[in-house]
Amino acid sequence: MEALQNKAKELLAASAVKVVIGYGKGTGESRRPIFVRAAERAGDLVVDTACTQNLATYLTKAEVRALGRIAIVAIPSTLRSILQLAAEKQLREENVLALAIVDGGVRELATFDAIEEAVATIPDAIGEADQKMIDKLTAMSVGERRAFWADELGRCVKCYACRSSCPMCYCERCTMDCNRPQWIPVASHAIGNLEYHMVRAMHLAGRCVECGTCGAACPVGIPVHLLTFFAEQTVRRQFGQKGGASAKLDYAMSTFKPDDKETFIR
Amino acid sequence: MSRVGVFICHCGENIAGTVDVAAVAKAALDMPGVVHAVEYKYMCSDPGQTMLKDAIRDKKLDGVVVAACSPRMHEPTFRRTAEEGGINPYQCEMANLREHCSWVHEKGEPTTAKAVDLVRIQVEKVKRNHPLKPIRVPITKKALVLGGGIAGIQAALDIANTGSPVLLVEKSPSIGGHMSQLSETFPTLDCSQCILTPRMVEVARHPNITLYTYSELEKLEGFIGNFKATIRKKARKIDEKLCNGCGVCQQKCPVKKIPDQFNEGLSNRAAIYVPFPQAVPNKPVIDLANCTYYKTGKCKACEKLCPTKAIRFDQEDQIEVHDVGAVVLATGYKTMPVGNFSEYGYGKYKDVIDGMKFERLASASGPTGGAIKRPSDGKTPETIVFIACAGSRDRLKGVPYCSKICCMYTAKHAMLYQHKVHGGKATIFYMDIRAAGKNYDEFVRRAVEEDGVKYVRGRVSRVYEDNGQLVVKGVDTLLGGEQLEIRADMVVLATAVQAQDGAEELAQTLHVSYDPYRFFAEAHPKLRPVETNTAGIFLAGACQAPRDIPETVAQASGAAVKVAGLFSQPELTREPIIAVVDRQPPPVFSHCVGCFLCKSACPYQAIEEESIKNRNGDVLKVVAKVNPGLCQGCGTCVSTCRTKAIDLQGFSNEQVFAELMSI
Amino acid sequence: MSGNLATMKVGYFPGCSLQGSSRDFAESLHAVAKALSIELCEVPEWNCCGASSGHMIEHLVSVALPINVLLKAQKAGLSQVMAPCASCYNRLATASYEVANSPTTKAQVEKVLQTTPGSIDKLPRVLNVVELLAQVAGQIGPKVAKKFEQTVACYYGCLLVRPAKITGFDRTEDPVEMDKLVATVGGKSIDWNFKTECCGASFSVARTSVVGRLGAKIMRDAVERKAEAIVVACPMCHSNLDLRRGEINQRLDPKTDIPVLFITQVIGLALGLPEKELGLGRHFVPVRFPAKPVASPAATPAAQ
Amino acid sequence: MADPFEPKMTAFVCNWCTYAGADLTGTSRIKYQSNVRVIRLPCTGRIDFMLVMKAFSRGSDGVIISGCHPNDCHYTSGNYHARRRWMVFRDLLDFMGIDLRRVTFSWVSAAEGAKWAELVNDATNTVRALGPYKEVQQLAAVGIE
Repeated sequence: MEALQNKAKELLAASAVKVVIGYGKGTGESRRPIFVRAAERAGDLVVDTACTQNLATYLTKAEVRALGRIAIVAIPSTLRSILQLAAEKQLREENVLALAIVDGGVRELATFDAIEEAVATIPDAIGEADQKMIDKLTAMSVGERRAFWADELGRCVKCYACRSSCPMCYCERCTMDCNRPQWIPVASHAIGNLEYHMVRAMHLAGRCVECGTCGAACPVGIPVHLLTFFAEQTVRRQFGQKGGASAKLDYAMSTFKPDDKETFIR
Repeated sequence: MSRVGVFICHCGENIAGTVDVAAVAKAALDMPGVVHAVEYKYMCSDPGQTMLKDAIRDKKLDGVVVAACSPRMHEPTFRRTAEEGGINPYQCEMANLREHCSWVHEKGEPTTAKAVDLVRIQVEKVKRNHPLKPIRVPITKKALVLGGGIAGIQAALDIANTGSPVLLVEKSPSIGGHMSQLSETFPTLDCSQCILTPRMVEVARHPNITLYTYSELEKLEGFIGNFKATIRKKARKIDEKLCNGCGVCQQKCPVKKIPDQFNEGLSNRAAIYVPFPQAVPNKPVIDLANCTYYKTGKCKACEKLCPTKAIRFDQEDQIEVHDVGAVVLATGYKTMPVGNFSEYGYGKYKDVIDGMKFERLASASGPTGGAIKRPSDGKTPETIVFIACAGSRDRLKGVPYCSKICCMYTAKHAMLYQHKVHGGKATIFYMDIRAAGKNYDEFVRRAVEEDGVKYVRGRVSRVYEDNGQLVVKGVDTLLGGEQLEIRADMVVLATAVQAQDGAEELAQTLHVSYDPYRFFAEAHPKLRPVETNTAGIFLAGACQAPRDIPETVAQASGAAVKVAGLFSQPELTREPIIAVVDRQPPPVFSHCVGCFLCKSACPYQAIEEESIKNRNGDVLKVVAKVNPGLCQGCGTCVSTCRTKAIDLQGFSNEQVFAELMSI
Repeated sequence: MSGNLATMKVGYFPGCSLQGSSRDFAESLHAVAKALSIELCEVPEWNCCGASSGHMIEHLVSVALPINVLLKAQKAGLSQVMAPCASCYNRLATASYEVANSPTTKAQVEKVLQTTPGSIDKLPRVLNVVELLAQVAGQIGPKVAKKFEQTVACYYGCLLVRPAKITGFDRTEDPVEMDKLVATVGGKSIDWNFKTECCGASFSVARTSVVGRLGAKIMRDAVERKAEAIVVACPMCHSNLDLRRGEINQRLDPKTDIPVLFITQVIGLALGLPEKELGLGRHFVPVRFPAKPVASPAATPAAQ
Repeated sequence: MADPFEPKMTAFVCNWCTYAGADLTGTSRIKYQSNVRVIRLPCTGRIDFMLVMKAFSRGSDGVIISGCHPNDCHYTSGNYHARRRWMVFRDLLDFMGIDLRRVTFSWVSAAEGAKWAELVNDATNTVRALGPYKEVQQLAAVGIE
């Protein structure tokens, strides 16, 4: 923790970066994102197991960009986000410095190559509980799954917290906001919610960095992240590609192999 | 509010016999936006079209739905009519009441109901159509021909003779291809080189043809009328201008023991060589792999002895980029490699050879001066066995298709053998004799009846050596499946015809499709045999499928005519069915966020990056932009775009969505 | 493949010949398996594979019989079943191929075998003996006690490799797997013409003259090319070339007395297993090899 | 509900292979069930996955999606991209509880008129047997647009 605070202080003092995006104390044990812009505030930075939100979301925000070079406290999923954003031309190498949290210590990753190396060592595994849930769902009958989601998504109020918290949902105009045609009804209602979450999952298939921040952000506790996790796993299973592995674009859904193996097309 | 007119065609009884057209017209009138709906016996007839034009004027229509046959049939017709009627042609849509309704369903209420739906779908679509202008693109009236075999030669000459310049690219040091290796040709037995070499010379002399031998196409960018071809001229290590082809260099070259590809390894050549005496151009090339100088740094004998001082050891490959408007693929074929025939001892026994080797043996310009001598000991074979379908029509170890030319050339080989070796015994093992073609069957009959070639219908299971003598073990299925063992001095395999090595890579470079056997795919098996699915790229000869010389030449001329036809137009017009990236007023500029996932999805590299700058020139935003010349309108980008910033003219999100919502 | 596994468990389908005419094959197989710590689990209550007469007479029977065997193996939890007899191997492989590729046949078989538990969809893989040995070739090399320094002709016959689409094993027209095994144990195999020729198979009993004619060609070529023994992996090939040597020799001049060994016997010898365990005594043509010039003992010290 | 249930089938097809194939079905006068409504697009690559979902929301009981065989795509690779999209979308539909028996994917070439008829009949029969897609239609019933 000191290591990080010192590093942040040093960077800001030398104005090597204009802002350090990191975690600070939130209410109770929770942690919230903070934007440290002055060396003397570096002490506010906190690192512990409660730091789970993927801060990469802020990298693409215009107001944050405007500040200049950014240092960001990075958990594994944040690193993957950075690579994916880079691959999608949303991030320039010179504008971002990752402060990766590795076993308590902090590692400065200034180049995408460095980040790629770091990411390569991260196993493709999601939280045990989530994996269990996905397995449970896949084991269900299709009817049971429908019921499960109907019940879950029935609670969705279309607040779009999942969308706003997702580092990959940086589009200025989302399909949801498109009204010519009105693909998805604006109001929150059963079929519209199903469609909305289907669109999210499809748009994140092959791009999801599996941070689960969307699920954590949901005010009514819908496990929406399971959808994107599942989509991402499907892509990995079928094409061996994954989101956030490289700063060079390797997007499963815009590439193909003539011998992609499928079993259902007659 | 749009004013749509609906015109329902009876197509005689074809539609009206099954669909209640009056009911459809009545229903159409109730559709929002429809102000006019009529039915008529033949909409495509003159009165029908006039009726449509008049209605557009009188009823002030801004959209038209013609409910008749398939749009793939008459869409152009009615769009033209609509234009003559005074509206934009792309404000006209067709509902397919015939192929998709009256012809495939029984007469009755459900069928009429479907017809109404089909009309409604198009009404909803046409209401959202926008006036579109066909795209005009210029044409570079210069052709690129790939491959200098008879196909490429013919195509190049025909195009050049129409007055357009041609670049003829051949990867080997001389043009001529397989045909230049052949001895005599069926069914006339005229000498292959005698008829080919004049053409080769004509190519070399033709003012409109630029010859690129020992060269390869490296890259092809662009689109019909506007390709950019990158050609690599490999270094011959010779100054072609100075070299007069005297041949001293190859006589004096110390390295002489290199298997001669042109003679299929039946003779040797030097490290600096002209592939064959009639080569065009008649200029040598240094084989770097075998040249002493390039191996040891010493020698340079050729340089010392060259009377015109044409040797250039320091010569580098040259890269040239040319604009061309059309491409003819004439890259030919190869025969199946030896590895596949261990049971025939190919590669194991010297005297088991393939058809090409036999051609060289039988050729007057070949290593034996046309005498049939077996490779092992130069002895004249008294008995010879030909095995047809070595690899062809063999699903297990070869290719499932028929190589087409083998029946004929095997008959020719046997015939030549009988002519050259009096009293020799030639036997041919065959599956079927496929001699369809002008004078072909007569030719085969001649082999049997006049030259006494023995045809045995059956397969050969094995060729083995029994103290120095080849034994061919097969079966005669016409003699009650009796097993035969023929002791032969020489065995010739009619090996299968296969796609050229690297055909797949080339197809990918050119974005043309190819079949599972890596032969290039024609646009339509019957009606567009010399075109590929990629506009502006045409096919000639055996790169498309096994072909004999007459067919190859005919196809080459066909391809040439296609090119000439293309070049005869002042410019190209293309359907404006293309993708567009939206543009918005500042500060948005475009809904595109510039992730460029569409770019990697586009099959045509049609998506470019556009930087939107302010007047000081600083970049405000980088967004996608579609090159209308390159875009072919598949719409893959549209369904890849998360922000729905790209849309496809003519099949826009709004149109398709409305169609869907109308049912 | 599983070359480096400590012990490997393989289903074992003896078939009739391994218990009768080719006991020596069985004995050598078990001895070698033991030495290579391969556990051969005999398929419980196995039945006839349907070879010889079976598949000539009734197609359904010829498929149902082997499938029944494979289902039993499946029930016993075996993922691979090795059938030493080439004929059994071929029947088992053919049957699996047919049920996998013809829904109608599959349906018929399921009907007749409804009493046998198990699912036809995931039957155990069928192996022949050469395939199995090739899998463990890695362990054979190190275990060689006494190089098998003979020049042999590897004779595959027809059933091991044909039809290729079914056996999918080795190179149909010019197989090499046995030659490789011989090489691993220090032997030399000749390049010859009759690797996959017909030996007369079941005519062994019915039409010995045919066997004599076909066998003679095979033996002649092998001998002319200096083979000191024939190596086989099929009981029929063995009986025809060994048991019927009399008929064969009637057509040979000079006559030949080179032995015919099962590949398992060759490997057994190399592993230094006692001849008795390898059943070498059961051959009609005694297993004798021309004496090799012994490397002079002087050579060894001189080397140091 | 006296009259028997007739499923509403929506088909999304590409212009160059399947639409042409369906034309051939017509020219060869091969009959098939009239439930299907075809929406023509240039290429399977253009078939937005949302259209499939929307078809169900709009009350389709079954959906057919068809284009050019691999290698035959008029646009060289649109169908390959489509295939990938389907491979993921189909799994996702299943994961979200959509009954895959109601979604039929196929390659029908311009020469396969008979196959198109067979495809439509099979899909229609399957869906007819399954009955109306109440589960989704109920969701949709809640005030759309």
